[in-house]
Amino acid sequence: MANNVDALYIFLLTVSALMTISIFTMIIFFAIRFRKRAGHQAEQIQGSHALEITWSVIPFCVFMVFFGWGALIYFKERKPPDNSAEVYTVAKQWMWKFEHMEGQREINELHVPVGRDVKMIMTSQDVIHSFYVPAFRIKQDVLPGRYTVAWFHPTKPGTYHLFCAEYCGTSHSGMVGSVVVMEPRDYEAWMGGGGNQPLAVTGERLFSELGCVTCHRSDTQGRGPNLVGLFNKPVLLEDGRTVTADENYIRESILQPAAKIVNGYKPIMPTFQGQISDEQLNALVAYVKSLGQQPTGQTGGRNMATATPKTQ
Amino acid sequence: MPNSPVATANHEAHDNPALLHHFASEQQQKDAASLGMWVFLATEIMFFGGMFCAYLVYRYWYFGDFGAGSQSLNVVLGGTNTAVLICSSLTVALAVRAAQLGKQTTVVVCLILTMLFGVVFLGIKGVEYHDKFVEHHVPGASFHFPGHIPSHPDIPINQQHAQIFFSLYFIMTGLHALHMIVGLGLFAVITYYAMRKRYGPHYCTPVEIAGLYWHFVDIIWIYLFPLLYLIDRHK
Amino acid sequence: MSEHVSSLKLYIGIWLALLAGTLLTVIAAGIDLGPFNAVVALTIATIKATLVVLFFMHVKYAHEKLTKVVIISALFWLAILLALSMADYTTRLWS
Amino acid sequence: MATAAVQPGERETYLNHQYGIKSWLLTVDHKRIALLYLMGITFFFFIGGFFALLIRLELLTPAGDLVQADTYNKLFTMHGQVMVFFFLIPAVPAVLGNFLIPIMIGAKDLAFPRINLLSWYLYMIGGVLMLYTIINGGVDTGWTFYTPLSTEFLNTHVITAGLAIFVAGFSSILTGLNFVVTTHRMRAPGMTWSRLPLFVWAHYATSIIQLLGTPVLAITLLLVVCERLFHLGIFNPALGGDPLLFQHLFWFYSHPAVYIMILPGMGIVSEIVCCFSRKRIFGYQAMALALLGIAVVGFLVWAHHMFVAGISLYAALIFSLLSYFVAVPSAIKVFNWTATMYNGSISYQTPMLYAFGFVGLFTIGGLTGLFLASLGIDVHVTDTYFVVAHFHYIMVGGMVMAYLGGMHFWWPKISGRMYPEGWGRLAALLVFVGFNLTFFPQFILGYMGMPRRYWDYSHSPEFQILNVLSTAGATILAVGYLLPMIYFLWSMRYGKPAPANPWNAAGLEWMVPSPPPTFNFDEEPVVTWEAYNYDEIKEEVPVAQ
Repeated sequence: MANNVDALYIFLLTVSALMTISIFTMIIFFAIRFRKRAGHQAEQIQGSHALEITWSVIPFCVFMVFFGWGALIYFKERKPPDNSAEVYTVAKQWMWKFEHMEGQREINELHVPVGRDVKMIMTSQDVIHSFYVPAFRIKQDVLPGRYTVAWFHPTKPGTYHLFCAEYCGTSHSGMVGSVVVMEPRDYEAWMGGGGNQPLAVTGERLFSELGCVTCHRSDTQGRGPNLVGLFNKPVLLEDGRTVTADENYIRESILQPAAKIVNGYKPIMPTFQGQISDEQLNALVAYVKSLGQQPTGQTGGRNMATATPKTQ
Repeated sequence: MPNSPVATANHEAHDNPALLHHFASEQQQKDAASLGMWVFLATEIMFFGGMFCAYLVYRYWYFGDFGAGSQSLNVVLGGTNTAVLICSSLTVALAVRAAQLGKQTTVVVCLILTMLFGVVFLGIKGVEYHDKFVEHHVPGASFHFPGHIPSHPDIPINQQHAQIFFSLYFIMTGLHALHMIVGLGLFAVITYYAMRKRYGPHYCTPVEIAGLYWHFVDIIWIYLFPLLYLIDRHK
Repeated sequence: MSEHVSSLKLYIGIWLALLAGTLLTVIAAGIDLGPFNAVVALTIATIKATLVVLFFMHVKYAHEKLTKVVIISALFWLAILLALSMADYTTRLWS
Repeated sequence: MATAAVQPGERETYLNHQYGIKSWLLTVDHKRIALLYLMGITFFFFIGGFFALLIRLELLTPAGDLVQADTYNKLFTMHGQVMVFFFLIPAVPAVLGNFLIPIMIGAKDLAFPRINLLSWYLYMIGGVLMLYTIINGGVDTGWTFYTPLSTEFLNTHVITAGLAIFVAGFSSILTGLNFVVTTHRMRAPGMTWSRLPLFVWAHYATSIIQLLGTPVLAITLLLVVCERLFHLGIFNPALGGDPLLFQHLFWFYSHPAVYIMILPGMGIVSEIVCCFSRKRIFGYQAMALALLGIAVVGFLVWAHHMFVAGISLYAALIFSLLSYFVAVPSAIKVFNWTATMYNGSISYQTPMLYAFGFVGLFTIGGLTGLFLASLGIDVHVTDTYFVVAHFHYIMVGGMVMAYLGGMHFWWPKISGRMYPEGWGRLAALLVFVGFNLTFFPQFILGYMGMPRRYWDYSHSPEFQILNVLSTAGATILAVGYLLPMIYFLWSMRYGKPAPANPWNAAGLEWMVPSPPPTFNFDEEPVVTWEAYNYDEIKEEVPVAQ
């Protein structure tokens, strides 16, 4: 991604430099060539429609190239690959909290293996922050009350700056950290240190502790919709709309169950707003997503390592 | 606009005391004033436009809760108020007409009627606000809005979303009421001058442009009424 | 320019039409038209507003186009604000 | 009834026809109101500049060692708010526009002189509120007031700052209203639309933006104040609101606000380039249309400030595309200024030096804007020093250069005195060099990834060299700005008396004496010539002394 952005940047830089230099040269040339001197009179010119059209249309065409190329990159940036490693991120004044699918938790430091797509699923506990890793050329605001998503593909081991790029109060400039990209083997070693419970397993435990499991059963008999295979699938709502069951949909359905009623079900689910923490919510979302990856209907999927690309 | 020409040493006074020094003719002055008011109304459209934008977004998101909030408003009082405001618009239009025709007494009577309608409107609005206050429908710590959303008897109202509806209701109608109060002030001044027979066929610009303002305030209400009072009423 | 003075009859007629529109919009709100309830309500409101602008505010008799240009510009800008904002809100759920 | 205070033998001008503080504070003369504005605007420019210098000093070293983090946050917030709302937006329209528009179109005054005075008082009330905010401990929301930070999480003076800008906004609206009506209704006989100087066209376009954009900012700030007072939830996600709605409404005004700042500058530069090239403007129609085009299309692009904020993918695509549309009229203007110089007879007085600077810096600022409109690059460089550099190139490199150029160009008309040409050229050079040294390194810093609004960058010492350069540049810039202030004041007493037309320039304002009489024209002028009729003026620009 960084290479793509840099390529476009260099292209833009070249075109702009050419335009700047030609305009500057003309101004300086005119200023000297047509300076006030005896015997020289200014020639009055009204203008020229042909010229006006030329220097509107040609720049416009160049601009459209800028637009198209930029849009292509942006499109890619907004679409995380299907089988990325997922990192749930909670930002707060003034720190970054990360949780890997395997259950490792980190603060202000994010370890990832080289060569693996990483998808950040981020939310904020207070104000707007922004997840910015200059080396990867990515930035995404992190909003309270919903998920935003960013992804990157680290290609070189090393330690990279992580900044908060949206002004967030007193210690905004202290809300920095690093992304540590490791060789897969080092990463395994670092991972193995924990003995953590995978996030989806935590979610599964919560799922039964909170009583979700009594209605959301894995057969068709439940009073709530069956969540198996739900993730990333279209859902027909009672009011006739169809929405995609992405992370934000699952999140909203837990916090505000009445907001989007699935066709054929009654709005009987109580709200969990204010009753579970952002971390617990992330675990539940991770669990529901793990169900989506198992068409057979077993629960408790491990992690993304076993995921198969979805065809949809 | 009150008029007192700026008399200056090097500037001859015009025949018409209402003609300001920097205008060449009465027509120019009148056209400037009228255009000024229209341009001002354009800015007012954008001022309320920001609110309409917020309203549109949240109505789109929280339609059910907006419906519930809407149904708790008193449509009889709201409808009556709409009628009252339409009547006041008529009396303003008649005041302008009377001024154009030079009927001094009619101008004063129509303006007083207009202000009367305006006060009635604000009074009814006050009653509505009072009801909302008593019912704890005013956003804030004591906000409480139990019930179910209209199209779904089994979905309880989301308190936060309903609070956004009532916030918008109070801010939009509150700003509208503030405009009414400003209008009443304008008309009070104009009535004072009208009683002194200031306005006639040759000069009635202040009545006209204050009238434009008042009609605009009426139009805002013409939209506020269905948008706030009549959401999902049939359920 | 000679000042246009509308007849009393016209004013009363417009006034009655506005009152009728108010009544109509309340009645229409009581009938289930699905999404068309909002359309009907806004159409009636717009007709009422147009009547006020054209006759009470004398735009129909304005001696130059400028007033109309001002009104249309303001509405156009309002449309920009609403349409482009909603371009974001209505497409957030697409993926 | 004031008595004329003119000494025997002296010509009566707007400056001497009455004396006393009351004759200024209650004046309805557009020229006197312009001078009142000039004082307020200069005052706030130096307040904002002082904050800027403190910011640059803090960034001299990576560690946060000069001021506390909270203080730093207040400094950049108040620098932004003071500069944007109390200097950049009112500066050219309220000073030069106010002074010149009636004279340029052959009118005795603006259409609503009393509203003009009211709008100065509103500006001052807003300014006093802003000063109250500053003195009482300041505000640290960032000039953008982003919610929910500003509404729920800070305990500084957000409400007074918001109200200050709210009130100043109405001043801006009333100024715009006055200009629009004046341009439509007060033109002298023969002054058709196609004969208007581009300065007037530029202010007309600016006024449209002020009129249709500012009310949206007003209502938005009002909502922020309500949110802070009553916690309604309209912009607070914890209560079901959407913080992005705030950003939409805020940028709906605040992006076009950039054009409020730059369009009048473009008007000034058109006047200066024509005069010092002794030429008609190249492509008058295209120039006037481009001004209106920018004013309209400028309203369609606001969400390019929000590409990473969480708006939908499709909205981002639309806004990116539309952003390029606004670049076309801007490009047309640059090309036309350049073409105007072709085969002219160019002299290099101070105003022309500023005009050169404007065209160059605006070109760079505009082209870097294309980087930001390009989605892929914006993701990387938004909210970094790249953006900071970009908008300073437009606002300081563009608008302030034009403002200074305009002040030099019309200073003889305003004050009746010539400024010292040598010092003027020196200051112009200092401003140009200082400006580039301050802001060019910030483009590089931005691409390297330095986020804006950072008080402490000790984690990234590699940013220091460029920051030191930037601070050094800011010092030069400060000197460059202080110089004109000093010699303008000096010239009011010691400057050579200015003739009516010191540049042999075209335009009605040069046909009245310097300084103009109270009512501008003894007789209503009748215009029979096109704008920039330099073919009919045979004299060249006099040689500077």
